Amino acid sequence: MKTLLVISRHAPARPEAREALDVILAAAAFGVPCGILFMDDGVFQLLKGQDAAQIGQKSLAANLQALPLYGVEDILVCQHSLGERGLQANQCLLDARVMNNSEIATLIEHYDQIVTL
Amino acid sequence: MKTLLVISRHAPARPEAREALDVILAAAAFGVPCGILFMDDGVFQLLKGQDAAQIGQKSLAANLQALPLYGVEDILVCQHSLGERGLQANQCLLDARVMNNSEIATLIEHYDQIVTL
Amino acid sequence: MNFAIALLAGPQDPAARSALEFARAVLASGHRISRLFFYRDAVQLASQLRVTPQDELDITAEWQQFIQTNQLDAVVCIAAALRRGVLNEAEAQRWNRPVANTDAPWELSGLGQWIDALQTADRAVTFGT
Amino acid sequence: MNFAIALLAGPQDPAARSALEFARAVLASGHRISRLFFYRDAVQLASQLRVTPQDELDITAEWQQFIQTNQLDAVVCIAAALRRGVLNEAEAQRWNRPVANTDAPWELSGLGQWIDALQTADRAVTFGT
Amino acid sequence: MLHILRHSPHAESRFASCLRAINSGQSLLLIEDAVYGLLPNTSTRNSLEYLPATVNLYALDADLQGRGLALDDLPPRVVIISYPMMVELCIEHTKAVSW
Amino acid sequence: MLHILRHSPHAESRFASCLRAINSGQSLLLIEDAVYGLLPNTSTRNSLEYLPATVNLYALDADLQGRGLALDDLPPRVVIISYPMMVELCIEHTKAVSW
Repeated sequence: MKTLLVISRHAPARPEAREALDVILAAAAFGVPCGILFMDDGVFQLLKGQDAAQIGQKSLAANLQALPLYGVEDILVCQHSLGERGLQANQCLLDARVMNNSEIATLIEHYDQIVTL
Repeated sequence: MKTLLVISRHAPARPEAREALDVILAAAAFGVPCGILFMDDGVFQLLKGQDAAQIGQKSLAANLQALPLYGVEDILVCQHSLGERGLQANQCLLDARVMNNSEIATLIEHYDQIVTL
Repeated sequence: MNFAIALLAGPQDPAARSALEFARAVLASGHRISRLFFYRDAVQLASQLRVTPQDELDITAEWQQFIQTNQLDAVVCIAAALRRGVLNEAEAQRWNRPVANTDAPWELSGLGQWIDALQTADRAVTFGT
Repeated sequence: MNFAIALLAGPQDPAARSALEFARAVLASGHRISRLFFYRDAVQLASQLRVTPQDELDITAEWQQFIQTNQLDAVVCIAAALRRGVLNEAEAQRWNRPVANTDAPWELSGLGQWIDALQTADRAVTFGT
Repeated sequence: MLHILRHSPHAESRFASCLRAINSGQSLLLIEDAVYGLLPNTSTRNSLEYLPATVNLYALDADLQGRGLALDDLPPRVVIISYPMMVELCIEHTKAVSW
Repeated sequence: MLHILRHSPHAESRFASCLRAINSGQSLLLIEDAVYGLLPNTSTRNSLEYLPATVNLYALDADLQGRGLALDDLPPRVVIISYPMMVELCIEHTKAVSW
């Protein structure tokens, strides 16, 4: 099977964030070996202490926590994006592995298909 | 009547650019004293030599040229936005007046209402 | 005071809820809303066909109920609506489309309604730019 | 070669035309399109109710004609379509909506159709991200 | 006058454009994703803190909490407000511009 | 592998994100508003010109002309292509990522 990397680039309150998780969970459910990279404003999805009900939304936490359960192997976060936003890995939900720019370039080489969402 | 400033911020191929012009032309048609400020990617609307048919679009030029005919008094362009994009006022369609940051701040004070589109 | 409130972003954008919460607070504070104007992707709020998953906030229903309960003037820009396939009975007939997908309390009308609201309201606020 | 082409941006986005020109060039070059997949705002392309001003390119009509002429598999993500009010007859009945606004050649189906296309095509290209 | 900013400072150029257009004595309200501009140790937080002291800075409570921003870690000059207080702000100022 | 970039370098952070993720030996195709990144005397043009020499740089002809970019004022390393050539590029490269 072809491996699939989803790059999730949008802040959690935006519909794009939820749709990116829908795609990777669908891929995982079909048995596709896949990974997710949180990049740009996508890293905000991992911020602890979000109270989505305050903004009339359903929390993304359940979908995020489903990633390892569905067998999503690589859960990754962009170091540069974290740094730009003043964030550190220990502020993140999930045990996301921090990737620097050259690791990300290698990661993109390694996966068969990449979809940015 | 209350004066209205439209700030047009989007590149010409985006639907937002056309909709911003629709708003200011409607306001002008109703006799509202109004002005338009091209800012951020909106300054690309003024670039000469665009061949919109190449990308399957109708040219914005007719709508832009209608601005003075409809009595739009202030046709303005942001100096900072031009500079960031390597552009100069003489590359612009229309005879847009170039405004620096402090002039823009004053302009926004001066108009009764401001809509960014 | 009279407020004119415009919404430009679509139903799924966080702005659709910000604008609703603000509009509710305007009325709760004893002020009035002279007009709501829906432009750009916000015209999709007027579609009767949107289906929201049961465990999520149905923002279309919330807006519609708010408009009806408070008998507000809710104008949907007709040009933006035509481009996005939001038609009432009259427009569906005019453009020879098989069905319509919007109706009262939403009213299709021109940009002039927004210009007019900007002129006559004491305060104008735009969401979802 | 077999191409899977996905479009994510709405009908008014420049990407809707880029994707169409690319798809035309794929066929003109003697290659095949195994599936077109429409996600996010691109599901609006399947609406029968969109009205484009006469002096502009009717991108909905262009896509529909392209799909029909070449008998392509054009899948619209059903979850994205429901959220945006694009329903066929079956979905309109299921969700108790008064009318439907899409039909053949557009087929409503799940995200699995995209996952499947990504697996089986020789090349996959996405527009309008 | 009141400036309302809703977009992430990272995803959108309008965050910076708005800051350039603010005069002293005006007000700036951060809503929706613009509240991310208040995260500590960022260039956007610095640019907000370094606005002239006469600029009043506000942020919407629900949007801060909805996005997980720690309320005890905001610059002291930021006033946290509710929707009813946003209505009051719009009345106090004769006009509002949304970026 | 082929990177496809469609957003204005000014309106969107993904222009910069894409450039950070490109390895030597890969290709970059600019379409839609991303062609604005080629305007002379800009920081984005510099960052494109300073990509490793082994990175192949392409731009779509229709999008350049549609947006008024002067074809005789592009960096020499940029190859101007048509849609059929874009199809060929997608075949030459085993995968494409759209930013």
